[in-house]
This record gives sequence, structure tokens and C-alpha cells, in this order.
Amino acid sequence: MRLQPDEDALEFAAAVRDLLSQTCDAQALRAAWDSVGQGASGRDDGRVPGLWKRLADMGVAGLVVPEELGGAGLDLTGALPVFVEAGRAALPEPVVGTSVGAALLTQAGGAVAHEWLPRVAAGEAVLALADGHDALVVGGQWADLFLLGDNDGVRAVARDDVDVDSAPSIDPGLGLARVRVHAGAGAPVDNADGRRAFDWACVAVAGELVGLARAMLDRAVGYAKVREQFGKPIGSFQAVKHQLADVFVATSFAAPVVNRAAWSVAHDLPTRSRDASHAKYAAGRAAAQAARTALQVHAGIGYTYENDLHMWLKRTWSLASQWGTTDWHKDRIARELLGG
Amino acid sequence: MRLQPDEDALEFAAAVRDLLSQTCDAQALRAAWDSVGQGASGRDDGRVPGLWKRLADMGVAGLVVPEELGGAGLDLTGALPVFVEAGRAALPEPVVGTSVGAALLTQAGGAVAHEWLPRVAAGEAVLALADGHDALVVGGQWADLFLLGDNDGVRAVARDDVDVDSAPSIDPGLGLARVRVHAGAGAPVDNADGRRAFDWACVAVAGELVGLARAMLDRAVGYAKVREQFGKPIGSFQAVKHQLADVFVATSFAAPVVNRAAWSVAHDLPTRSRDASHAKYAAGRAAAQAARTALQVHAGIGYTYENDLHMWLKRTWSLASQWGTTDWHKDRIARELLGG
Amino acid sequence: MDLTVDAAREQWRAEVREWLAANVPAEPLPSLDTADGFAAHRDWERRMYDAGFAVVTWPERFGGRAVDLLDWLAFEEEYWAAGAPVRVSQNGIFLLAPAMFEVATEAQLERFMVPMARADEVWAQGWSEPGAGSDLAALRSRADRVDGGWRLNGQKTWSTRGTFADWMFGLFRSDPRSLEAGSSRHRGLTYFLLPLDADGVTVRPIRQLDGEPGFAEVFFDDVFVPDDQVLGEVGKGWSVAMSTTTSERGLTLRSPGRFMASAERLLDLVRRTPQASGRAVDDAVDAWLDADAYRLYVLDTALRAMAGEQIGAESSANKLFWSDLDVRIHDAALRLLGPAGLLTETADARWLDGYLFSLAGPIYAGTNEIQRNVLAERVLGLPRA
Amino acid sequence: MDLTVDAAREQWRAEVREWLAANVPAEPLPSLDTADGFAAHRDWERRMYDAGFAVVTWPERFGGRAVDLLDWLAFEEEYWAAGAPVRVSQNGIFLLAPAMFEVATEAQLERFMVPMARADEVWAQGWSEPGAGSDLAALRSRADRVDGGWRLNGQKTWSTRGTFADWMFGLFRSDPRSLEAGSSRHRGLTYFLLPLDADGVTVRPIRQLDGEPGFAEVFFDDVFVPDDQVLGEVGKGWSVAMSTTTSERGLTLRSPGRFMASAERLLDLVRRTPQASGRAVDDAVDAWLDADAYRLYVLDTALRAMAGEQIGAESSANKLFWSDLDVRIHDAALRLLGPAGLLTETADARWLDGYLFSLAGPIYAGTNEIQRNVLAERVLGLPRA
Repeated sequence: MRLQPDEDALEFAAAVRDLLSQTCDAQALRAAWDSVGQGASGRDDGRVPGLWKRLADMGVAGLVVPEELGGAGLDLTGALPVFVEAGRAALPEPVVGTSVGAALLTQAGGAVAHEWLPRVAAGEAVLALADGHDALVVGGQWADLFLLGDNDGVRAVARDDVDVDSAPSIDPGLGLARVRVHAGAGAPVDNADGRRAFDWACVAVAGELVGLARAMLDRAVGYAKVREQFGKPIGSFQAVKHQLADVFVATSFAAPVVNRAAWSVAHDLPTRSRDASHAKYAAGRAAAQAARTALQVHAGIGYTYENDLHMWLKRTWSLASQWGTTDWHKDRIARELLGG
Repeated sequence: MRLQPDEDALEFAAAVRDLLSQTCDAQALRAAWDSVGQGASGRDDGRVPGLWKRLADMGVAGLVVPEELGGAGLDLTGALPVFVEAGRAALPEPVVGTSVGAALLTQAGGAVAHEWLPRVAAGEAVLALADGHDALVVGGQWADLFLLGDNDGVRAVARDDVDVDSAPSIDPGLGLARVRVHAGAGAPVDNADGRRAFDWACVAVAGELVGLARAMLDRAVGYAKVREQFGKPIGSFQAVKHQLADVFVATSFAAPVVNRAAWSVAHDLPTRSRDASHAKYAAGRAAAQAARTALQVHAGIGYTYENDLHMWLKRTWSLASQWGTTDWHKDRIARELLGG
Repeated sequence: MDLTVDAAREQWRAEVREWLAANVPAEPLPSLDTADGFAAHRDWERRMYDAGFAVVTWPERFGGRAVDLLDWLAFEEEYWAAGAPVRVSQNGIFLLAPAMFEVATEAQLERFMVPMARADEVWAQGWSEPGAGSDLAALRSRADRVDGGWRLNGQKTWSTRGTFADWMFGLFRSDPRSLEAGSSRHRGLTYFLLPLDADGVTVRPIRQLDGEPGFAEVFFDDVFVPDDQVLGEVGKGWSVAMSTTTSERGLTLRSPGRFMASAERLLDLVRRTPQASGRAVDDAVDAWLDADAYRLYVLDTALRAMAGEQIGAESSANKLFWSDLDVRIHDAALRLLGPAGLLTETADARWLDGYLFSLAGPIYAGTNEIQRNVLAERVLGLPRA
Repeated sequence: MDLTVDAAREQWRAEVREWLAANVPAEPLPSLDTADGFAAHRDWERRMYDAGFAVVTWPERFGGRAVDLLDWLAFEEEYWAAGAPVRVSQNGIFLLAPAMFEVATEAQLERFMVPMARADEVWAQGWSEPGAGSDLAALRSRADRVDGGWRLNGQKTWSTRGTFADWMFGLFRSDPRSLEAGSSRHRGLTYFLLPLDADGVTVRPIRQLDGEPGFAEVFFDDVFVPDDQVLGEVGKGWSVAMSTTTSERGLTLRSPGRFMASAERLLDLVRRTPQASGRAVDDAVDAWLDADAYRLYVLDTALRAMAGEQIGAESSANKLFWSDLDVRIHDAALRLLGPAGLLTETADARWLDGYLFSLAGPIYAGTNEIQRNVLAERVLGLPRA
């Protein structure tokens, strides 16, 4: 009985972290952001060239694709540490969207799954979830197949059958797009549980937010150790110490909530949705606090575009807002706890 | 055009403050609290013996009673500084209940007013407002006349026509009682505006809360200057400094809101109720923050009954809860601002 | 990550639940901080002991059941959910006992553990002194070597349970030179166990916020303590005490079950308060979620401890979280209750009692300011001022 | 306490409102932090000047209307309620001008005030240096005496408007010995006015969070400044600057009208967001109330200042309050907008812009940590560390 991820999962995530520290450092991330609007098609705007292929080679693209279809065959508890690393790097790649799409298709099985999952695992196809026929979609700019959930179930809609307009946002590395699905387009994905997929995505994003919070805390602590004012490092001032300690506490207490939610979703427990919302809420709150504090500790330099911090801030604000805002998730929990 | 009270009002309040610093210091207050349950009738439980008479001689009992009926004839803007002083001293006397009752009767005029107001000004009769036929009443233990507001207007009910049961609470100096009015008892007070009286009371209590907040801030600052840990005064630690600075800010920004509300109520402006609620909300919030901080700065010693601080804490918690809680007042404002 | 629950643990939980359902007093006991209440709580501890539930993590030879941390957490959840009394023996069984099991002699274990578990001997703590609250290393009460033992002089304060307890554990300065400039003040302290009825001991109750004597000042005037009442090595009291305060801040001081039970009661209060302010309801839901988060965090810590990891300064995070949480739970409740929540003789008055108690949380066992310093310096590695 | 409004003030307010209604651009101007936007804002200032509304508190001979603080507050309320552009000349008219009116020579006033008011000369500030942010007294950029003036060397940073501005005001160390141990570092600083196109000046734009060059680094390489561009006495620059920063933190930097207008827009946003979370709505109401409280506090301060009271370190309270308020207003708005609030090319994107701008509030003009120190030490009298 453990709340921590398995050793194997942690080892895999460590390997991902290594790769990202080499291929997606702040400089690469900055270049990816600056690429927006520079390419011809815009299809890969904001991404790190060649990185998805390398991630696919490691097994990240097919993280949750069954082994018999070429994937790593992990469930959400095993995949979670990878999402934490994606957050830590503010990774501008469709790792969550593709994974949750793959999880949905794996759960449903059938023709669509068998057609697409091998391509997903090979890094040749990217997926995205769409919440309605006219929606803002994270990774929508990049996706080859859209899994559209509505009251009638889930439909798989190829990119040719949707209109995709990039939606310029504060976070150019999110592939955010407004996606309009043509009437009657796509094929139904029988047996697909769209609600569970939504919860799955919430937990994955919560994992990213935990990684983001840790990364911002590390940055702020590192800066507080070297930046001097009044003749000493600002990290020796109690006001700075206490703000950072509070971020450490918030982040430390969010992580087990996210881990638990991964378990609940993976095992489809009765508390699945509540646990998933709790994860998104706790991680979103902690990451927002980490962002505020990191900026305040960096002060002027943190407010510049030249400093790298801002990319983590913007990713945090974006993810805290996407997949149900922090407020929305708490309201969902409150309705369940209290009725009404 | 001023938001500060007039010079005259401030001078009068300063005289009240002087009197209270001599007659209602912490020792007298402690003795008053300890008197509860010791007397025969319980009528004056929790009060400072003889103090009401001295306050009446100064003009506090008849603060808002018209001059022709023996009072000082102040409106709420003039009376407010006295309530601030009452708060600062955590005064266990019916100064707000009597004043708001007098304000109500003065506004209504008529037989009840002419019968009772001279006695009020002389310190011979104490008033209390009751919100319903079976209500917890601040100062109910001490009152000679109850002004009962309900949907049918306001009735004046003498003590003989009500059942008064002391309601032991965290604040023995509040005269809190459960008051049950006998069916059909009392006489109607024609033309009385019970709603305005309620707003009036809220502002007066907000004034008390400002005084309480300032008193607790002063105590905490004073203690932080002398208490040493790690070889220096705890007030030299940034964590302590910043908590106290935040209390100063909260208190400083509450005071003008309360002053403005006094003006709005005194002149029965259209924004009267909203301004009164804003006053109660802002002052209640600031005082609650002052209480938490004062306790944390005092640490262990503040948690003792022997230290005087607890009497201010308990008065703060009581007044923040009475006359509409802080939450209730904000909700009332929200309904007005947003409808619904 | 395997969160499945096995049958043996479920059976243990059921056994605990069943016994509590049959034995927890229907009416709350009188306050622990009154003589009557103290006696009633002592009786309750004996009943627990006789049923084998007083010290479930201890070895069986001292009346324990030798259960692991997970079963202990389950026990605590059931205990508080059942509305069982607060533990009068808490100082002994949760704060002293871990240090005893680490460094006590066999003779000391034989002498002290069972009376502690049965609450025949209730323990008070003797840490703080008037000049040493947050700055514990500044302790001045001294122990002077005499034939066969030590003579204690000085004063302790904030001694929880001090008014009615039988024994005290505490630190005294056995090497006065350790206070001199240039010395490490942590050195030269020795950990003593002593009866509060010894000659030369004077106990002065301190009334706390609610007016009850929850703690005491204790004065020592040439109090003789024999050598066999020294716990651990002479001069090494600080490290013995740290093992205690680590457990105090860590797992054993505030088990999640307590906060989960309060948070559930808080939701009940929301449900029966239809006119509640949305803000208060929202704060109640926040508090419930954070109680759940606290449960998960402690569970995670327990699992890591069972896997052999050392739990260190992160326990300060624990203390910051639960002490803040406890205040928020009770603050939300009082706001839901409105003016009635401040009455002292009603069925809901336990919320008020709980609120007052919660306000001590950010102060005792190391103020939250100190805990933040600890986290910043020892975990995050920020420089000392 | 007389809060009645007299007819003359009402007439002034009506005049302002009427002019704004007729003249405020229907479409928002492009961002101040772009070359086009800067020019457009400069044009707007000239239009204001021509109508007599650019510098309403100034003497008439410099284009002002000599109105008092209350009329200024009314002007500001109307200005922001009308959705008028941000003030490109703000550094000059609100930060430099108060110091000028206090210590400038008549010749300097003649030379600088009207071009400042017309935005013919837009001013940038030169306070911070890479090693001196919160610790302003640690400034190292130096001024060396030469024939007829001074030579400046060093570097400034966080120079707001520095990218497109014409002139800069700032502090330079004219007495290098004042940095030596034992000296007061505040001494030996002199306040200079200099054109940013002078020989030896290099301006490097700094992109801020939103990617636009809202401020700049400015490098000085043997820049000659004649004596008549020294403001106040040589070596007394610190006290001249303090008169500026007092007004910066005090009344003139952030007038209440700005926050009232934002808060009103926030309530509008609530009204058109029926699915809003109760928490976000509650936070919006809180923010509105605090904007109202800020208005009353500043009004009170203005009334006291007009009555002759000296406004001192309490202005730190002001800065703490508005900077926190501004973040909360925009945070609530973004939460109400949800994911759409993070889009950059929508009608609601001004909330996002405003949020990013608000985050700088707790940092510039003295971080909020420094402001809390100031309050604690200078107002509450707590000891320095």
C-alpha cells in the first residue's frame, strides 16, 4: 500500500526529466514560444522541433497505450510522474491531450482505438479532447484526431472535419485553438466514457501543476540565495523565508491529493470525480501561490520577459484555468458533499 | 467637508477615554467579569459598579437624547468617537443599546420618548433593542425598556412584560440575555423606524470594533517591544513586524468606512444600509485580524486568563458576531449590488 | 502505488469501531481541565487499557498491540469519529513514550510504561520557561550534581496537564557553562523524569482562555531527583527531547482522525444551516478538503516511514498545516452558528471550546513562525539571518 | 464631519465629465509600450493640455487649473470612469513635478514644466540599479564634478517609460566617500535631470511580462550634465527623491478613481456571468468594497492634508492597500472569465493586461515587504532588526 508512485514509474519519469533538461531547457522553451507565427502552416507553433519524436522513442507518446498496440501500457498512477515532469519543464508538447485521448480509446477499445493507438504510440498522431462542438481546445492547434465529448457520447473527428483557428493566449506553448466541428462529422467511439476521461485529464493536469509549483519554488529559492539587498541574501530575510515556506507547505500537501486521485481514476472508484476535482483544486491553488510568491521574490527581474520565470507563471495560470477552473472544481465538490 | 469627527466630538470622546482609563482599566474590567453570578438579582452582572452613573453625569447615557430632554443631543457622527472609546476599553456597559434606543425614540418622538428619554439621560433607565419576540439581546440582562422591532413596527416593552434569562457567553461583560416578550405586551412606538435603528446600531458597534482593533494592536505592539527571544525583542523579527503592519493597514482602512457610514445613517442617505453594512463588515474583519495577530504575538501568555488580552479578544468575537455577522453584512451588500 | 485495503486491516478497524461503539460514553465527559473531569478521563484511559486500546502501537508486554502506523491511523480515525474523549495521557503516551522506547533503560521501561499506559501516572511536560518559549535552547532551570542524583532549581511554565498530573518530564541545565558566550546552548541539558509531589515542587495552575487551568507553572526549590530518573545520557537531553518534539510535530501529536471528525461535523452543521452565508459554506468545504489532504499527507508520511525513510524537518510542514486547518474548521463553524456560537452552555458550545483550543495550535509545540524558519533553513536551505 | 457636496465642486465635476464624454477616444489607444501607442498617448496628453485638463492641480501659468485635492480626486474619478487612456506623462506630472515645485529654481520651472505638461517632453525615472532595488540607498552610479557641470557614469534599470521617453530624472552618487563603511549611504547623492539623447546615454529596452518594453536599462558613459540640470542642492538628492516617493506612495500615484472604475467593471462582469462561482463573486464584492474603502481613505487623507497635517509614513499603508486591491480585482475578473480570460486578442483581454500590470504593484515603488518594515518601524515604533 503506497501513495507514492511505483519505483518503475519514478525511474521512467526520471529518464523523462533527464531528456527534458537537455532538450527542453529554458532556452529551448523560449525558442519554441518565439516560433509562434513564424512557420508556414502554424501546425507546430510553439513546440520544440523534433522533441515529440524523441519523447515517442522513450515511450512518452504511447505512455498509456496498451503494450500490444506499441505503448508503455501504464495506467494513470504510472503515468502521473511523467505529467509532473512535463509541468516542471513547462513542456510545450501535447503530452496530456494525447495521453488522455489514448486512455479514452484504450478504455473504449474497438475500431477507432485499433486504428489510432499504434500511430499515437509511434509519435505519428497527436490527440486532443474537445468539450463541445465549438470549444477552446488545449493542443487543438497540434491535434490529428479530436475526441469530442457531448451528451450523446464521444465521437472521433479527424482534423479534416474540423475548423481550427489558433487562439492566441498568454501561453504560446499550449497549442490552444478554437475548434469547430463540422455538423455530423466523425465516427462514434462506442463504449467510451467521456466523463472518466475528463477526470483523467484533470488529474494529469494537476500533476503538471505540482511540477510547475515545484519548479517555481526551486527557482525562487535559488534566486533568494544569491540576490543580495541590504548587504545580505534576500533569502535571509524572514518575510522571504516565510513566503517560501508557505509555498513548500502548500505544494507538499497537494501532491498526495493528486496521487490519490490518480489511483481513484485508474480504479474508477465511486469517489473518482470528487478526488479528481480535489486534485485539480489543490494543485491549482498551490501552483497559483507558488507563482505569486516566485514573482514577488524575484521582484523586478521576475517581471521581465528576459528572465525565464514568466514562462512558468503563464503555464501555471493557463493550466489552473483550463479543464475546469480551480473555483469550478471546488464547486463541483461542494455540490457532491452538500447536495444541490 | 471632513471624514474625521468634529473637534467637539473628539474632545468629548477624549474626556470619556480619560474617565474610562481611570474607572474601567483592565483590573476593573476583570472584577466586573468576575461579578457574574455573585450578585443577588443578576441585574447588574458583569458591569462596573457606579460607572454608569459617572458616565451619565458626563453625558454618555444621554449622548443622543435631545438637549431639551436632558441629553447631549449628538447625532451618530458626533456619538461615534464615544463608541470607539467604549470599544477600546472593552466597556461592559449598555452604551450602544441605550444610545440606539434613545436615537430610535428621538426619531419617533411621542409619548414613549417623552416618558423615557429624560430618565435615560439621567442614567436611571437603560434601553435595549430586541430583534423579535424571542431573541438574544445584548444588554438584555441590564435593560429597563426593550424596543422590540418586528414586521408590525416597533413596540416599547417594559422589563415587567418580558422574561429575561441570562445567556452565559464567552463575554460576561455584554449583559447578553435571552428575552421573551409576553404576548401583546408593550405599547407601539408610532413613527419609529426600526430598520434605521438597526443600521444605527451596526455603525455604533463598528465603532466599538475599531476601538477594539486599535487597543489590541497597541497591546501587541507594546508586548513585541519588550518580550525578548533569541536575545532580542520579538518586535525586531520581520514576521512579527509584518503581521502587525497588516493589522495597522486593516484598521486604518476600516475607520473612514465607519465614519462615512455614521454620516449616511445620520442623514438617512439612500446608501444608508449599504454603508452601515460596509462599516460593520470592514470593522469586524479588521478587529478579527487584530485579535488573531495580538494573540499570536503574545503567544503563550496571551492564551492565559491571567493576561488581560483575552477580555478584548472575547469582546471582539462577540461584537463581530452580534448585530449581523461579518458574513451576513457582506451578503446584504452583495444582494444590493448585484440584485437577487 | 497500491491503495487497496487488505482484510487484516479492515478487521482491525472493525474491531476498534465495535468496541468504541459499545464503550464511548454517551454524554461528553466533564472538561479535562477540572478535577472531576481529569478523574473521569483517567477512568476512561483505564477502561481503554483494560480492553487493549490505550496504547495500540506499543509492545504487548506494556499493554500494547504492536500495530503498525497504518493501523494506528485507522484506530485514530475510528476513535475521533466515535466522538471519544480527548486523551488525558497524551503527553506521556505520544510525547514521552517515543523517547523512552529510544533511550530508556530496561528498568525505566519496567517502572514507567504500564502506569503511563493505564493513566495511573499521568505525565505533564516541562519544556518552556518564562524566558525560553520559542527559544527553547535558552533554558535556565538547573540541575546540580549531588550524591546519588541531582538537585533541581528553577521554573517551568506552560506545562500542559501540569495542574493535575502526577509526573513531569523536562529539560534542565546540568552544565551551567553551556550558557556562556561561545558555547552551544543546546549542550549541557539533561532530560529528567520526576514526580510532581516531590519535596520542593510547587505547582501553580494557569488559567487559559476559557478560564480553566489547562496548564501550570511549576517551581523547583532544591528538588532531589535520583540518577535512575535521568532519561538518556547526562548532557544529551536536547537530542532526547528533539526525538520527542520531532514526533510531537510529526505523526503522533495530531492524528488526522481528529480533524476528519471535526470536518465531518462541520459539514453536518452546514447542512442544518440553510441560511448560511455562501462564504462560510465555502470556507467549510475548503476546510473539509484540507482535512482530507492532511489525512493523505500523514498516510503518505507513515508509508514512507514504514519503508525506512527518515522523517525530518518536514514535520514542521505538518504542524503548520494542521494548526492552521484546525483554526479554519472552528472559525467556519462559529461563523455558521452566528451569535449563538458564542454561548457557553449549549449543545453547540463544543465548537467554541474547540475554537479556543485551536487558537493555541499556532503557538504551542514551537510557534508557527519558528516552524517556517525551520522549513526555510533546514529544508529549503535558505541562509540564517 | 460634513460630507455635503457644494455646488462649485459639483460644477467642476460636471465640466470634467462633459469634456471627457466628448473627447475620450471611442477605441482604446494602442499599448503605451509600443512606438505607435506611445505617440498616440502623447497626442492625447496634448489634447488634454489644450483643454486645460492635463495638470489640473498645477498653477495656471504652467497650464494648470490650480484645483485642490478634492477636485483632483473628482477629476480622477471621472477620468477613469470615462475609460480614458493611461497617462504617458505620469512619471513627470505625478512623480517629478511635486519635487520640482518644492525645490526647482524659477528658471528650471520655466524650462521644464510646460513641455512636461504638454508631453512634448515625456519623463522616465532613474531610481533602481542592478544592485539597488529595494535597497535604494546602495546606488552606485556616479557623478563626477567637471567644469560647468557633472559627468555621469553607471547604469540604471527598471526605468519606467525609459524606452520611448525624452528625459530622465534620477539619483547619482556625487560623493563616492559616502559609500565607505561608517558613512550614511543616503548622503552624497544628487538629483539630476538629463535628456536621454545626450552623448554617452544608451537605452536598452526591457520587455516586461507581456513582452512589451514597458521599461528600460539606461547606461551612462561619461555623460555631461550642466549645473542647471541639478535639482535641489548637490548632495541632497536623497531628500529631494523622498519628497517624490512620498507622493508616489501617497496620494498621486494611484488615485482611487482608477480602482473604483475597475471595481465597477468587475461588478458588470459578475452580472454578465450568471454561471460564476460563488467564491469568485464573493471575492469580487470584497474587491469592490475595498475599492470604496480606498476611496474613503484617500479622501480622508486629502482632507487632513488640506487641513495642514503632514502625511508621513502612513503612505506605506496606502501603497500596501492599493497594490493588494489591484491584484484582487483582476484576479477575480480572470477567475470569472475562466479560460477565455487568458486569450490575448479579445475584448476582455484588458483584464489580462490589467492583471499582469497589477502584479508589478507589490514590487515597484518599494516592495510591499519594505513598506511593511517602514510601517512597523516608523509608525508602530518597533525596533530595527
